[in-house]
Amino acid sequence: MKELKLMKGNEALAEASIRAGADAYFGYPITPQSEVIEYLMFKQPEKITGMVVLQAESEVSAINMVYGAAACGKRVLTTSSSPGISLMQEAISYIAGAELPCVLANVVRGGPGLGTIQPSQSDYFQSVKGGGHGDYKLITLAPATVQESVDYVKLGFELAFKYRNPVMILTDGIIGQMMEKVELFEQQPRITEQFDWATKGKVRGKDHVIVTSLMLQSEEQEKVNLRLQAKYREVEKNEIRYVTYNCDEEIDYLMVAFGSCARISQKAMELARAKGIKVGLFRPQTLYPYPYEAINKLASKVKGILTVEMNAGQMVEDVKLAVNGKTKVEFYGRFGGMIPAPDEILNALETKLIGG
Amino acid sequence: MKELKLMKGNEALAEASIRAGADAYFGYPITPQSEVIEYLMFKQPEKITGMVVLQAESEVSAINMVYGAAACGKRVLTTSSSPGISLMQEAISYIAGAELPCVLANVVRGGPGLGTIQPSQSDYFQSVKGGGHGDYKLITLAPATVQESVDYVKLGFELAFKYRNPVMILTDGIIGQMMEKVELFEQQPRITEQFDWATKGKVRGKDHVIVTSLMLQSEEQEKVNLRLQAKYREVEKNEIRYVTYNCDEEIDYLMVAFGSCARISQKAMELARAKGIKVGLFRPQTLYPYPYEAINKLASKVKGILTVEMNAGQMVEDVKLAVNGKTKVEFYGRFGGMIPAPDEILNALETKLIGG
Amino acid sequence: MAKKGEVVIDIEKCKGCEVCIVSCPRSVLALSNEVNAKGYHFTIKVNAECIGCANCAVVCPDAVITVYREK
Amino acid sequence: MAKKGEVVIDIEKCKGCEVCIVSCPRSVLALSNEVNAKGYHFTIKVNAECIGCANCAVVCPDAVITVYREK
Amino acid sequence: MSEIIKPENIVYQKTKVLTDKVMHYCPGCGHGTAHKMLAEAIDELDIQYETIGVAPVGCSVLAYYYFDLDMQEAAHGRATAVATGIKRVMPEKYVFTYQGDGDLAAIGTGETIHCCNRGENILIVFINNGIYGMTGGQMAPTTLSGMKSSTSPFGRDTKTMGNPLKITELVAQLAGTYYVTRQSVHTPANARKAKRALKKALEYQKLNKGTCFVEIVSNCPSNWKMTPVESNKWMEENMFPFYPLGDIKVPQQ
Amino acid sequence: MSEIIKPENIVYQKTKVLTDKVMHYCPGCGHGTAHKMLAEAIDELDIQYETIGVAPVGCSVLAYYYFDLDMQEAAHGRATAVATGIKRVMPEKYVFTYQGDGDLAAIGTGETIHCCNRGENILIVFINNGIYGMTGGQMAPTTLSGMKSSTSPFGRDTKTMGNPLKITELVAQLAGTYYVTRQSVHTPANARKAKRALKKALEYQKLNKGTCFVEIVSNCPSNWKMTPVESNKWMEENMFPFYPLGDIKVPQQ
Amino acid sequence: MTEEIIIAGFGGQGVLSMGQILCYSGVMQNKEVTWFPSYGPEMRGGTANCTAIISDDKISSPIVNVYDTAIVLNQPSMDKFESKVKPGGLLIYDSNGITRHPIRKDINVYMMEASEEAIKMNNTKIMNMIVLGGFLKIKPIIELENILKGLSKVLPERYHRLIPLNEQAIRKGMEIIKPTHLV
Amino acid sequence: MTEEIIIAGFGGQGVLSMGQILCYSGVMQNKEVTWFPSYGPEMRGGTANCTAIISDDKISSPIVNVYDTAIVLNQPSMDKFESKVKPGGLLIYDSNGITRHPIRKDINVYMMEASEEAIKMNNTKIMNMIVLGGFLKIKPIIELENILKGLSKVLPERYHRLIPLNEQAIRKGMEIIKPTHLV
Ligand SMILES: Cc1ncc(C[n+]2csc(CCOP(=O)(O)OP(=O)(O)O)c2C)c(N)n1
Ligand SMILES: Cc1ncc(C[n+]2csc(CCOP(=O)(O)OP(=O)(O)O)c2C)c(N)n1
Ligand code: SF4
Ligand code: SF4
Ligand code: SF4
Ligand code: SF4
Ligand code: SF4
Ligand code: SF4
Ligand SMILES: [Mg+2]
Ligand SMILES: [Mg+2]
Repeated sequence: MKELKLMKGNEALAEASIRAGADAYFGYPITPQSEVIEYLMFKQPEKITGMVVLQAESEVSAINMVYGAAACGKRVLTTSSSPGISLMQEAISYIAGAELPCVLANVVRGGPGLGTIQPSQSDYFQSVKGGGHGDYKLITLAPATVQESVDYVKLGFELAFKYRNPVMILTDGIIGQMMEKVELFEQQPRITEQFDWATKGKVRGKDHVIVTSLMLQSEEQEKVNLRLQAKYREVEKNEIRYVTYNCDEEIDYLMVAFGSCARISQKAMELARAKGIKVGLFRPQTLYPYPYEAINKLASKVKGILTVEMNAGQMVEDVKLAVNGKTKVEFYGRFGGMIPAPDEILNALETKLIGG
Repeated sequence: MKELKLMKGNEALAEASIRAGADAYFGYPITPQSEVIEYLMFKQPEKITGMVVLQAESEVSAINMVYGAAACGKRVLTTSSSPGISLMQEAISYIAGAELPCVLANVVRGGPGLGTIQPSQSDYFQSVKGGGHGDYKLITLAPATVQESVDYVKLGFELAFKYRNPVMILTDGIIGQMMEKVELFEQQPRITEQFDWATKGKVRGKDHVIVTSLMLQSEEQEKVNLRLQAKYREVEKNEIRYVTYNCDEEIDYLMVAFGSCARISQKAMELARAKGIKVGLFRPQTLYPYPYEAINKLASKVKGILTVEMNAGQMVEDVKLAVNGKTKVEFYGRFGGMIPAPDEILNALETKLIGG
Repeated sequence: MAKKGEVVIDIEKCKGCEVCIVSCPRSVLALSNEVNAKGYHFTIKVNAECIGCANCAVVCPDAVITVYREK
Repeated sequence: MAKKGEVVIDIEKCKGCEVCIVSCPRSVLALSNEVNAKGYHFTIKVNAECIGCANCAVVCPDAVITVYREK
Repeated sequence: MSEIIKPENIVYQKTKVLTDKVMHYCPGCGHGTAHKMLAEAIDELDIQYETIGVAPVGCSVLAYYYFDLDMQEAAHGRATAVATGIKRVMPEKYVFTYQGDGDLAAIGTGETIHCCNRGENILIVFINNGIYGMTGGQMAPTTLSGMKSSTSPFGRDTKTMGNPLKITELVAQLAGTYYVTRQSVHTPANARKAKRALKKALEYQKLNKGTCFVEIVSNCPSNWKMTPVESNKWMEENMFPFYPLGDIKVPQQ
Repeated sequence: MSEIIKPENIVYQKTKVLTDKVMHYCPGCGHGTAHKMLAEAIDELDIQYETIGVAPVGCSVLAYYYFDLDMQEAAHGRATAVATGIKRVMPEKYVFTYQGDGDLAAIGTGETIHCCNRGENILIVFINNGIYGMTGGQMAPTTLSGMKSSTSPFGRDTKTMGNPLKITELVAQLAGTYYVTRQSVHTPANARKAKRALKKALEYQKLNKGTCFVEIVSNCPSNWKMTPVESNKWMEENMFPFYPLGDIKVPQQ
Repeated sequence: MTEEIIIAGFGGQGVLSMGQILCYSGVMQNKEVTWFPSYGPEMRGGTANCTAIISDDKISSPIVNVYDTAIVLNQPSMDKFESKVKPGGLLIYDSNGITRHPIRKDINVYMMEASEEAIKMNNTKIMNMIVLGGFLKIKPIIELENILKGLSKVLPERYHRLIPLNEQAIRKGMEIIKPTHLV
Repeated sequence: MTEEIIIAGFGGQGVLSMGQILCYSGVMQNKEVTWFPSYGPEMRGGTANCTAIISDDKISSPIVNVYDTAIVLNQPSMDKFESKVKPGGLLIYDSNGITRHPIRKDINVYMMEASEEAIKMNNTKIMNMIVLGGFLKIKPIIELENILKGLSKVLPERYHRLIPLNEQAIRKGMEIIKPTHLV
């Protein structure tokens, strides 16, 4: 049964994991996302769906627990925030290399280092280019509402199992801490399928299952890499998701922004349009795979693009790669936990693109 | 006194660290770079220059020892290979955030996961875009010879202290394991300077020194970020280094490659030129800061560019950003520890660029 | 008889935790009804029994008490 | 008297470590002069004293010895 | 004003090794007292200018504002590795870490054990308040069985959540530790004793004796959801029986 | 051919829980024997189809090729965390890790301690050969004082390089461990004893008793630079005095 | 209708829950709502605030830099937010502890003696409800009935017996609010 | 002059040091050199090889896919590298353990009974030096005098007494090498 609730982003994400039929959550507290594990510990899903919730002794341990449970063919997730996600990079690379499905969420805070606990988007590169070693990709979903935080948990598990690939929900302290109306999807059953690739105790008459990312021979390792690359091309073909605002009309300018920052940019767009500026907004919902083509198409019809981010300019590189010289691309950002105000963005639009 | 020697890349790097007047090395064994710590332990520099060498219990511990010693204003380094470097990402972000100088070397092997121990360049993104959280940059040097492995240790410390920023030497199993002639620079004295920013025991009459990357207030954290960004602009202005081969002549095609892969590409270039193909080679020595402008200029005069890498295509994004649509950019790569052969590259040049 | 003592409390820094109060062997201290600028009820002296033992000051987490004792 | 035993050694898998040899209570085993395809001198029986105690097989790291004993 | 109040009569005042910054700790939090005892020990040994401290990630993350000492902030759990780095390049300085139970005994377990096992010649000050204070009261490795926290809202269930960890007893087993003791700072007598322990540890460091480890069992009124005075009482009744005060490893003469 | 050689006379043969793959271990390496004892224990308990193993990063990284069991490769040091993940979602399976001393007692110290402290209901098999075998003979946490390795080429100097670590004695202190023992597999008698210990541990797992920890002191002929037979002798003379064989924690009845 | 509100004061004064009650009530009245708090250690003993937005339409940004209404319960918040009220907007503040009263002339300012009133009602905890009542008097964007429904969502079950007291406080606030400056 | 050589065999046969000696000697003779080994666990009990390049000019790639000379000391290496010799190039192999002899007709092939010869000389360790001698006979790119200097670099001081024996082995190799097929 669907339910309409007013919920905090972090708690909604936690609730969504129970409803998505997750088998286990392993995590370690860190602001601004500790509500996820607190909510789960309070809800005791073990008694409802049998979902296991465990506080690990560190993020390194948590993500390796995720690896172990995911390799059993279970729906597993962990959540953390920037420094904790950095600690997980080795294991994330292992998970990608061993082709295990799981959902991760990074409720990003300002960095680098211990930084601030305030919202930021400065882990974009880490998530979409590769924070860990080797050629791998995380399917990266960027929710802009509490509703999407919920929906992307479900979608995340679907994609994770469809491609046997880790999925990152790249969100931030704004989405994690804010309350909004949210429609909760119905309780999903937990997985009963016994996957061929999963360790579950050797099946009589079949080969024993080995989960590994090691290939002593380069020839073998290259094959693994080729298989991964082929999979990524599939993901790029099938899974690009984005929303446009006013982009079907005649527009002179385009803004590109993701997550919470896209909502602030939307407000800036409203202010700009009220002033007669013909501007649209493009919001990628998947950061990997990135909607290069869709942006490239829009680039042909505008005089310039403003990328707005809560960082020092990361996604702007992908926007430039998409645009490939077709129109000028400017950037406006605030960082270190600072949140740009709608009128600042409007101002940047006017000075960097229109005036500039 | 300068010395000419035939040395393994890893051992040469280790020797260079002693001669550069390093104060400490902290590390953990991992193939293909364990010779660094083995060489140092055998050489016992503690008895020569007083340099400390310590085997830590993990890469996480090693890099945090680097943090502590670097914050005392000392010349400190660590080395590792891909999975080990992934484990260091949190601390690297801390080091960048606290603006500490140090030299790191990643002798890259094939990933993702445990992967292979064979050479690879698949940690390019991690090093130049950001493996850790937050907006920071590692000055990234890519040696292509054993000689450069030696020289970049010295250069690395110079840049690290000039900008108070971590410097990454991004090398690989080829450079680490091969032997070549190398001219060793003279023994440098260890640092005696007492830096204002370093913890060394409070100085009477001065404020106590605090080394941190934490700013509770976003406003303060943004200031830190602005300072970092300003520093990075300086680095981008002053420190770009690259080598071109045959690029001053009329050329129809350009290859871009770094590190060991550039040497193989050079051989491919020789083969191509022997066949009458007018092709040049561009080898970035700094991967951050990246020579966008120099490549952009060359882009105007060629019919196409082939980027060659020992990965699935990472630096090619920077080449495209540099070219900004001016000419076509193709990619050829081998991965998972496979090394492209010169004639394969020649073939890619012919089919992807010339034929294509 | 014990020597006479005195305490001086930096009431603006006091957080009203009462740890000093329960540590005083002479019940010299108590919380005020008033609050300081940070909104805390602060510690005050309520009698002159102080012997300068410094117990209160030693346990004060915020180091806001200075203790005097006649020589 | 002890029962009679026999061992069968998979000489192609033997690595010639001699751990079995030193474990045999009857000195049944010794290294051959020949090498197998992997270049290892392998273990062979040098007498018929085997009592089928399985000591050699138990310690063989490569599990290359099968032991028989008459019932 | 009483005539007793004159400089020459001062018998106790804030040590100069603490700065004048107002500490951000909650009212009655033992962190403040522990800071003070450590600062006084450093003051009394007159080593303020020769000491380098390492702050953890935890409520005491800002300790570097309060100690008038050169200090470094370490990543969560890594203070002992950071201190190792410092001590190895500056062996003539006094080096200490100050760490909470989450920092030292959860995420930092490996670093703690190996630092002690190497016998790094430093002082480790370990504040055990049985909770993650800074992040809002989650379960720590040292949280008692049955004790409530925001991640054990119905009490720690040792069956699924693990057992309270006596890491101090563990490090006492290691060859590298020289002096290991468990103290508290919640009463004047205990605070004075804790200071003596801290001083002793620093003196041993001077003598190159190896790792000294001083646990301070402490309170967290905010997350235990008690007044400071209640929290100290609760600590005596509940924490001390499981974490008994006293020396655990003392130098053999 | 002797008439004794017929199927009904077989008293010992390779267990079916080992595959037919030729192990990559060096001649005489204890890893092979340890694998065999564990496989036989699993075979004798008839739980091959209910067991999930975790391989470490170390010489035994390819253990998953040799055990005919569903197995996972863990990142270096993280096998116990991986096993925790497995056991928590598949509590009805038997779960074990197989780890070297570098893996379990250096980089994995935190995971080891906390897994044992939670009393995860798994078996940890710990191969202590005092060296990093796989990477070419660097010093391990368990390397003996004065022992040579490629990173202690003049012998381990405990002053600067730390002390050999008895992690087994540490985990025995933790409330979560149920059965902790130290064995070897270098002689027939020891190997048989080790198998009994492994079997016991798996039986306790069936009974949900918590973590069982079986250390096997082993050799590394290649990196100790000895013949296998010499290495076993050296082990008896040098390793056993410091790492004495025997039970360290046994269930209280 | 879109109402963008900042509520700011000391931690413990109930500013976060005041915002939540407004939002829950908004949901009861079929409005779109967003609530965003300041969060984390900065709150320890310091100031707290939240932004509540209530609208008939989908809300784009949950964070704004100028507000229709600022509800201010201490001096630091006054210093920070007086300037952020839109011209013609509303500033409501509790007089307790305010040393520098608002000076802007282009906004409507209401002062309340809510803390005092709460003491009179023998429960300092309901100060925030009194202020909420004042706000609702000036901007009746949500009906009282829905506010009470909202309250029952925010309050844990075991405190539901306090709902009548809260209602009383809201009514008291409606009664006592008075303008000090109107545009 | 540029000579690109692959030397391959079992671990323990001294293929890596053979390449190193060549390179050290090259340095003595003022040549440019590179040496690149196969490395890591794959070597455990398995095969080993190294690429040595000796040139009058700067060397671009230390890794090539076809060779001027292949020196092959076991069957797996023969299987892998016979095809990688440049047409007209050189293949030298030790006969011991070779079950499938080379079949290419476009290259020069020399077989040596170096292992046997080493047994005769009572030191199986010098097999590689005998082969090296053979190579130097066919391609005298480095003078013997410089080879001996190179040897003294590769051998630890305490083994310098073995240099005469090595020289003997090299000379023996020069003596016994014989072609089995010439282009
Ligand atoms: C890598 C990482 N993980 C998690 C956190 C979040 N975090 C900050 S402090 C803390 C725990 C603090 O508890 P404790 O060490 O007991 O100190 P206390 O606050 O109780 O004094 C945590 C989990 C972080 N900052 N970094
Ligand atoms: C993160 C990381 N660090 C280091 C390594 C390199 N490495 C592989 S195995 C190993 C040590 C193995 O020693 P041990 O655990 O004792 O096992 P053994 O080989 O002796 O059986 C190391 C350091 C790695 N693979 N990953
Ligand atoms: S000094 Fe002693 S007697 Fe005086 S107030 Fe403090 S505790 Fe009481
Ligand atoms: S102990 Fe200090 S802070 Fe607490 S009430 Fe007493 S004087 Fe105030
Ligand atoms: S079975 Fe016993 S007696 Fe027979 S060979 Fe083996 S060890 Fe010797
Ligand atoms: S123990 Fe096994 S491998 Fe070793 S020599 Fe004996 S049969 Fe061969
Ligand atoms: S949260 Fe707890 S530990 Fe932290 S300052 Fe407050 S009382 Fe102290
Ligand atoms: S290196 Fe050592 S531990 Fe590894 S297989 Fe060889 S002998 Fe065994
Ligand atoms: Mg704590
Ligand atoms: Mg080992």
